[in-house]
Amino acid sequence: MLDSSMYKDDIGYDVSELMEKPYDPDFADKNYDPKKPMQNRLTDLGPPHFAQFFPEVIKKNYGEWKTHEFVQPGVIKYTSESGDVCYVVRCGLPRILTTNLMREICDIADKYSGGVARWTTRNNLEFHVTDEGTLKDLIDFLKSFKHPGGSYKLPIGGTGACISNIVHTQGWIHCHTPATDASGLVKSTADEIFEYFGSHKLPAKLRISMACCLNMCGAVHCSDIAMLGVHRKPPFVEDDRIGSVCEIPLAVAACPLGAVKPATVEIDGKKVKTVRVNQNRCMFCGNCYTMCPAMPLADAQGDGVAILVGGKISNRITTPKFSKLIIPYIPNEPPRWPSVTKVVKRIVETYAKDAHKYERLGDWAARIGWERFYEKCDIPFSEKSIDDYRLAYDTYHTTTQFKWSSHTDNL
Amino acid sequence: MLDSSMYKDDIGYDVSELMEKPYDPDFADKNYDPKKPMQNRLTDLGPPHFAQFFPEVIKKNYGEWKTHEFVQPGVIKYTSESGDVCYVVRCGLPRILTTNLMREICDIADKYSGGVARWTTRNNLEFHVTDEGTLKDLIDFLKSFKHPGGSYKLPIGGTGACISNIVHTQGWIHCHTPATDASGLVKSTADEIFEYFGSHKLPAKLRISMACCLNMCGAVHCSDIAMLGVHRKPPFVEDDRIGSVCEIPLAVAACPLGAVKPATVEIDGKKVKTVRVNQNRCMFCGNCYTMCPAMPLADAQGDGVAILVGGKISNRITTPKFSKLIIPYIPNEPPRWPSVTKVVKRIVETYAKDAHKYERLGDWAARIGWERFYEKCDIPFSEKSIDDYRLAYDTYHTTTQFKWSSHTDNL
Amino acid sequence: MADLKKHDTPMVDELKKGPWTSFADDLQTRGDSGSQACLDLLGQLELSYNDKETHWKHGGIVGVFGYGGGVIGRYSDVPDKFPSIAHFHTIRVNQPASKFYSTKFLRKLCDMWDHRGSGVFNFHGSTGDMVMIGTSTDQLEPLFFDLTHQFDMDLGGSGSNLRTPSCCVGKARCEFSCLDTQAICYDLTMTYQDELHRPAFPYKYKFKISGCPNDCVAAIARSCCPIIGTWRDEIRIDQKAVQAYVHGELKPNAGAFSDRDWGPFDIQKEVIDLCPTKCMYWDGKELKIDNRECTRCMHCINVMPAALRPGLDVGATILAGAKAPILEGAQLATLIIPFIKMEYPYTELKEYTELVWDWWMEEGRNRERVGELIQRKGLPTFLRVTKRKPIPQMVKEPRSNPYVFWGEDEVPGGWKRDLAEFRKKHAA
Amino acid sequence: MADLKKHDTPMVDELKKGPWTSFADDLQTRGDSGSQACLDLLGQLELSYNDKETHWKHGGIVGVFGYGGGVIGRYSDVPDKFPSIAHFHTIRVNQPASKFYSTKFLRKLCDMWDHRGSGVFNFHGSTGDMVMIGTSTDQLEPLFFDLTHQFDMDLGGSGSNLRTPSCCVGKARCEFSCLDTQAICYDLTMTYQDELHRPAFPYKYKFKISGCPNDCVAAIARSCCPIIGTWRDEIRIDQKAVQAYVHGELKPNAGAFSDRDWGPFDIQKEVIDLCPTKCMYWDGKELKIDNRECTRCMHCINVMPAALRPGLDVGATILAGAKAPILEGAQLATLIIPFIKMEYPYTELKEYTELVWDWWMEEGRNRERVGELIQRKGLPTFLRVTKRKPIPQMVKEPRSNPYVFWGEDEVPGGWKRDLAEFRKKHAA
Ligand code: SRM
Ligand code: SRM
Ligand code: SRM
Ligand code: SRM
Ligand code: SF4
Ligand code: SF4
Ligand code: SF4
Ligand code: SF4
Ligand code: SF4
Ligand code: SF4
Ligand code: SF4
Ligand code: SF4
Repeated sequence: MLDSSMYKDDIGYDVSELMEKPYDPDFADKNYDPKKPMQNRLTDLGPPHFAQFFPEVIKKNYGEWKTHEFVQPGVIKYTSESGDVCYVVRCGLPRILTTNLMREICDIADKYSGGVARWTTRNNLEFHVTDEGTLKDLIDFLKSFKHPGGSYKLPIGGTGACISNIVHTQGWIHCHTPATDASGLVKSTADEIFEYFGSHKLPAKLRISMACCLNMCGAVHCSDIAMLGVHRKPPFVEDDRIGSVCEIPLAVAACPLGAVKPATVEIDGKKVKTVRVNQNRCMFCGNCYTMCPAMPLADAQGDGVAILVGGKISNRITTPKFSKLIIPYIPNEPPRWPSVTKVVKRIVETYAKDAHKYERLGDWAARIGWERFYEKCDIPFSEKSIDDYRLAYDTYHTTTQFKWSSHTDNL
Repeated sequence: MLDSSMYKDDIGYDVSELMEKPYDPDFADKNYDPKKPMQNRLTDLGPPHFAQFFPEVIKKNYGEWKTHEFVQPGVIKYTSESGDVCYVVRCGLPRILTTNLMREICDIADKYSGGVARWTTRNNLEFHVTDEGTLKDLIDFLKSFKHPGGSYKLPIGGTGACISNIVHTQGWIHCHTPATDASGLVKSTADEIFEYFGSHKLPAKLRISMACCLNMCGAVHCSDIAMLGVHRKPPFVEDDRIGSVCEIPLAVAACPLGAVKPATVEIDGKKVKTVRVNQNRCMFCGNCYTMCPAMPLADAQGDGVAILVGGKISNRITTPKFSKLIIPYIPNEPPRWPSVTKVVKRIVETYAKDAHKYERLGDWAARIGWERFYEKCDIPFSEKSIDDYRLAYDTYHTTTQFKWSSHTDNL
Repeated sequence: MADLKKHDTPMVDELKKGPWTSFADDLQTRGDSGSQACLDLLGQLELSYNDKETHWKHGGIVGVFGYGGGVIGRYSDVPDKFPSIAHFHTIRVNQPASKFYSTKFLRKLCDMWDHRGSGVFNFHGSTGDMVMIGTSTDQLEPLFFDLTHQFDMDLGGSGSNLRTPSCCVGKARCEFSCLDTQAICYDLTMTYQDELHRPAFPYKYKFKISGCPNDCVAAIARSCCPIIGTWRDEIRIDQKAVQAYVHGELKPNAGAFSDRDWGPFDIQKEVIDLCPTKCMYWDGKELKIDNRECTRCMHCINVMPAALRPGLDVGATILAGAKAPILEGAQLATLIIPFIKMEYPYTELKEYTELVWDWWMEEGRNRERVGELIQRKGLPTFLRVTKRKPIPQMVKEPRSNPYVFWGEDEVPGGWKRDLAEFRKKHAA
Repeated sequence: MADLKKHDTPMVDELKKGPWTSFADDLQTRGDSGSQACLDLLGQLELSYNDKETHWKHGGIVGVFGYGGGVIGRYSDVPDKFPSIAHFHTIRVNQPASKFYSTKFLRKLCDMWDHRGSGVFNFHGSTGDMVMIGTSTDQLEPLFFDLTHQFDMDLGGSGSNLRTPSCCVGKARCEFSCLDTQAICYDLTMTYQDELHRPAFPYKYKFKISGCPNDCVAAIARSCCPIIGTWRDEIRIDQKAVQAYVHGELKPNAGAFSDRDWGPFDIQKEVIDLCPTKCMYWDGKELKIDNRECTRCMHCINVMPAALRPGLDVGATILAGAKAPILEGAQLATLIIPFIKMEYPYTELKEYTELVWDWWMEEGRNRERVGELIQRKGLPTFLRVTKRKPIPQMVKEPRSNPYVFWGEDEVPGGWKRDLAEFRKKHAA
């Protein structure tokens, strides 16, 4: 059913020959001449064609799949019109991984899944097998495949009514703008809700995401539960440096609230162009710092984590939704962020107990009412959860319909 | 149950003595001296106390009413805890009425309802009677009480699942900013949907409102169906007059889109301060004219009527809702506005046929989907119905959930 | 009488036809019986029907001594053709709460209005006033004198002041009412006479009072301060009457659907399933309500008024800031106080109101409604100035953007930072 | 190996505990087996855990010749303490669509990355790239040379250009897919190599492709141009299989709820009643769907995948403008093209795309996303420039404000008016 013949001339259509050759560490040094960068240069190749990496059963049954079934949490059985069957074993994986673990993954794939591994859109790893015997062996193997510290290297799960892999961003391990760490916070949270990764006991899928700053590299803005790194101090300005490392007009234009204004100061008797920040107008978005390295915001006391809930992506039953900010700030508590993980777990458990089957977290909250959500999850309501940005009015309650709750009990 | 004793000293607490005295046309001329305006002056009296006008049965049963029942369209029977009964006969009335009709109303009230008449919040008239015989006589009388042209002076209806009185504004009969007439358009529409005023055959209450300009003096912005006078030409500027009749800074500030800018022109060799309108930015709201008489917008070719639907006020089942603009413009066609009344009737009839019991028009449209609403009501969809004002984004469709309709049939 | 000048009004005459009560016929009759103003009004309307444009000038400023509102100036822009309506000002007269009138009062009013004006009413204006349209400037003071001395009446609001409060019929007749709507309306009107008559606000301010969430005076859409009745305890249930509905002895919704065959009443479908919170249960014998989950939408009570009634611990929900579109777009009012006991002299409400006014007079721009100011400054600011604790009931849902403002005092260490210290840890 | 410098990392070590796969343990193991970069990375992370601040400098601009993206510069701000990660740049490598890999490829990639970088991956980045974190500036050109010559691979996007497109697993494995998601992803990536590698846009632009409305690649939240599979005809029903679900022979939702006792499957409650459009009917024997009312939400199909399948007349719904919050607040994508056939070479989609780009490059401000430009200029303008007919499917509901813009050509007589004529009719 898949016709890729029109791409035959693409250089990446078939890379099998290349892959047979081992990596040559000297190749570039021998063939690349920095003085003549265009010599022998290949550009705009694009990625290799996907189909060549498909397992055989997928090549054969592409577009012919008929149905699927979860054999157990983490294991999906696909059946084709042709009668062919393909089992998928899904495993958790941290996005940050080394060549060590990658090579081990290759070993497993070679042994059990025909030399193919796949990553999902949430950074889980998938092995495809076609017979039940291999399936069982693979599962058995993975159950005992552990890091020295005792954690499962490749925990099985992430299917059905579960919490799948927590998608996240770079954090202190690699980015320059984070207000919190990503990998550490996510590992801590995943440990806390681990039982929900490898089981099918939630009312629906529950997606947790994490982003380390307001840039939100991911779908944090539409997740059932999101952890978001937030700054709370305005940028300071390095007058002596800004002129040489930033374009001042760009720094000024960067601020969505116009809080950054050009200014001139005297340094050692010399007039120097710089900017000033109207701190009362700043909402700590960090966009000025993105544009200008001389305006850092990061601050141990200011930074921390906000919690958002109730977003979703799928169009199933209800339409996609934004996550809503329910806790504006929790301090950073490395390495285990206990306050964050505790509240996340509480939300998950309250939802698990209270929601209807098929009901996503945000739909549950909307059905019971947000006053009831706060009450049930025992989360204090903060003024900061009341919108006061551009489309704020649309979130105000313009009805007499509301529920009595702990918030009104002592009026 | 009603204790008004604290208002005993208010001058309006009991006006009965005053009402016994006939109106003295010479009183003011005799007692008011324009040169001494403060002499004998009474100010800040406020309105008379309401309770003194209540019919006896209401005075007695205030706060004790137990239940009600519609004896027939336009007639409500209220029963009190005390066992007392009060029948209300509700009649349509144009808001614009003369002392002639008013005196006739008084005659009727004197004869049938103990000398009391009441107006509802939608400008209907109500007579209160306590026995069935009088009730019957009153109804019989009203059925034959007609204007020379044949219209019912006081048509009975406006209760239950009906179209009650069309609330409206001043129009060409009295206001300075209208883009259409009020009374004529409303009379024409009321004639067209007359059968729904005196019957209980709709799925729910259906409220029609009318406002003659974007000031929307009424609840047009939250009505099941609204007719709204709209301008479509930018104001022109009377350079020779503006300086003397307007405060130029106020005219400039009036424009929500900043389309009005101060300007200077030469008239007869003299430099004159005036304003200029950036016509491409104007959205014809008329606010500049409200502030400045030298910037008229009214124009026979430009003005007309927009139709909005789907608003509501009550908190019943669903929360209050804004009306949505579904037809941006229909030309003014006095005296009968056939294009407007035709489409209003079509919407009413489609709704009547299709909606569920208890379902308001806007809830129906939301349930079937707006694409289906347009299709069923046979109304062409206009680009102008897509919001592009401040909170526009919140009305965009951010899902793959939509229905196939006539709009997609020929994609 | 003999010199009545009739105009040829073929288009307006069309409006005498049809079943709905004809304002044109009424005006005509009044004109024929002696009012030149009515005839001229019809004539000018005919001209507007020809021109498709209004023939009223932009209103001039007229009024009565010491008041800043209550009268709207109005002049014809074709006074030569229609001299008797050359001046045609509007008088807004403050109606009695919920609009019951004795015929004695009405007749006397007619006498005065025929004497001092056109004899044409607008009964009532959208805000709620008894509106009299059509008099001349020289009649204004005598008319006001008449009103106050011969009627104990007063003008209503116009301009940048408190507007005439209005209310639903409430306990006078309606079994649903959780408030003495008229009493509240009267008391607010009397308490704030000064604010009503002497413009001191940035723009208009409106109170409207509905006895229950059906909101028959459309407060939530049209007033800066909707006061809407509600209850805190349990919906009262008469189980026998419920049975009577179920067995067809009582008509659902008091007979509001009588002219169509909707089939026999089905309590499950028509009540239980339509309850927005699904907090009702029916086992064929007994109706149960989980009142803590009820949002008091009134649906079940509306459908079975003889069986269900609001609770007894009643009060009001206070919202803020409804308005028509000009300038920023229309607003429905936002929930501010979920529940407030409404007992004379309504001190809590008045304290709240005065906080709102103080802030608005301080911060509001010229012609900026309270609702717009709340939008511009943000609901959190409004809550701070009115000393209300933020609670989730105020929002449909929590914010989805992460753009939170923090105050310097909320963040440990404040906003002073030591650049040198920072750079010691972090090379640039 | 002998000179590996280990850091004391008590806090990071805590993250080796617990059941979830530990990145710290993996880094440690790799470090212990010879990578100083991994050890330094752990050391710097420990320092961040102490300081609660990042220790990466603001990224400098680095790259490979002729490309404007694909590499993100990164430098430690404590290079003296952690010299092996002083430079620690990111390479974004364009992944094969839907992310299947042969172990041959992966092993070879490991060889290269151990040789030319830190040996640390981010597999995959949020956009979809194979991300390799940690190399120095001098390695960039050789690395690119290796990638192209030894792998036939190329860099992904970064900067103001097209970003690496990505897609769900689609027809490769999923029976719901209405699109050849990978084929579309591949074709767009290949067609727009220039746009991907050479920044010419005001800001980033993202394509994501999901085979059905479940949207497993989160296109609707994260891409400027979500391409989401749908169908125009009827949901295919296997009535026998429906019976099998009803009788408990097949597990609802393919067994996705297996670890909890939700009671026996109830088709009425779990499917019919949850259908958002209530367009399904079940009489105990046959399942019927009124397909014209169906919004293809996927719920019924998800619950009974062995009985229900999307139709056969398949294509895509195209939306526009999703993005993260910076600057104007997050956006979900707006529906623009309800249905488009998706057949090679996807001409209609490409024509549309190029209209979007042309307009955006003309009108967009620096760092203004397409979604923000649509908000700023209004959806009607966007429809005009992309030549799409406005249809009600594009909006949740029609506008509620009356602030309509009319063009001069739309209004008879235009905007020239004759003041003198006007005043002849209307005295001032
Ligand atoms: C493998 C993957 C696609 C890929 O290209 O990688 C995938 C695969 C499947 N998805 Fe998905 N989805 C995948 C990410 C997503 C995402 C995106 C995300 O999470 O970032 C979504 C949107 C989530 C959201 O709404 O927030 C998603 C929403 C769904 C849904 C709708 C669930 C709902 O209740 O709203 C279904 C239907 C269902 O679960 O019955 C679905 C169904 C499926 C099915 C059953 C489709 C099929 O027949 O193959 C697959 C197995 C589901 C399972 O594991 O429970 N898939 N699915 C992704 C696995 C991610 C992971 O490792 O956890
Ligand atoms: C007389 C009046 C109050 C007054 O102070 O004047 C009134 C009186 C009653 N209303 Fe009302 N409503 C009155 C204006 C309103 C308005 C305001 C408006 O239309 O401008 C509304 C809000 C309309 C909206 O939502 O757009 C209103 C929404 C209701 C509702 C909710 C209806 C719904 O389905 O949403 C009920 C409940 C019902 O009808 O079952 C109700 C119920 C009632 C009851 C049954 C209350 C009672 O027990 O007395 C009264 C008779 C209803 C009837 O005639 O069907 N009343 N009612 C008003 C009559 C207006 C008229 O002449 O037509
Ligand atoms: C008479 C009345 C209409 C009617 O036919 O009933 C009326 C008539 C006028 N209104 Fe109004 N408004 C009337 C109730 C309303 C209402 C309804 C209400 O109060 O419940 C509203 C909408 C609710 C609100 O306040 O938002 C209303 C919203 C406006 C606005 C827009 C205000 C805004 O903030 O958006 C204006 C414009 C202005 O104030 O400049 C306005 C302005 C006017 C002016 C003064 C015209 C002007 O541009 O200055 C009109 C005078 C006409 C005349 O010839 O007398 N009128 N006006 C109503 C007052 C009668 C009364 O006192 O009972
Ligand atoms: C690597 C990655 C995060 C990750 O851990 O996976 C990433 C990392 C960065 N993103 Fe991102 N973004 C990444 C996917 C995203 C996504 C998700 C997506 O593409 O699906 C988003 C949200 C969707 C969207 O485009 O709106 C995203 C929204 C942003 C934004 C905000 C853009 C906006 O319009 O709101 C910025 C700010 C900027 O561009 O200046 C940003 C900026 C950045 C920068 C370049 C930091 C900066 O301020 O310049 C980060 C570089 C970190 C580093 O050290 O490499 N990143 N970024 C993702 C790219 C990997 C890949 O190519 O696969
Ligand atoms: S979310 Fe912010 S801090 Fe995290 S990777 Fe993206 S840009 Fe960097
Ligand atoms: S952090 Fe954001 S709001 Fe604050 S100054 Fe910088 S750009 Fe402006
Ligand atoms: S809606 Fe406009 S034209 Fe009509 S009465 Fe009000 S202000 Fe005048
Ligand atoms: S009509 Fe409105 S938009 Fe146009 S110039 Fe006047 S105030 Fe501005
Ligand atoms: S608002 Fe409530 S209390 Fe007032 S009249 Fe209407 S139904 Fe009765
Ligand atoms: S008042 Fe409304 S929410 Fe409360 S029980 Fe009745 S129907 Fe349900
Ligand atoms: S988006 Fe649809 S087609 Fe693609 S993997 Fe998910 S369920 Fe399958
Ligand atoms: S796909 Fe969704 S809308 Fe369509 S029939 Fe199934 S459940 Fe209903």
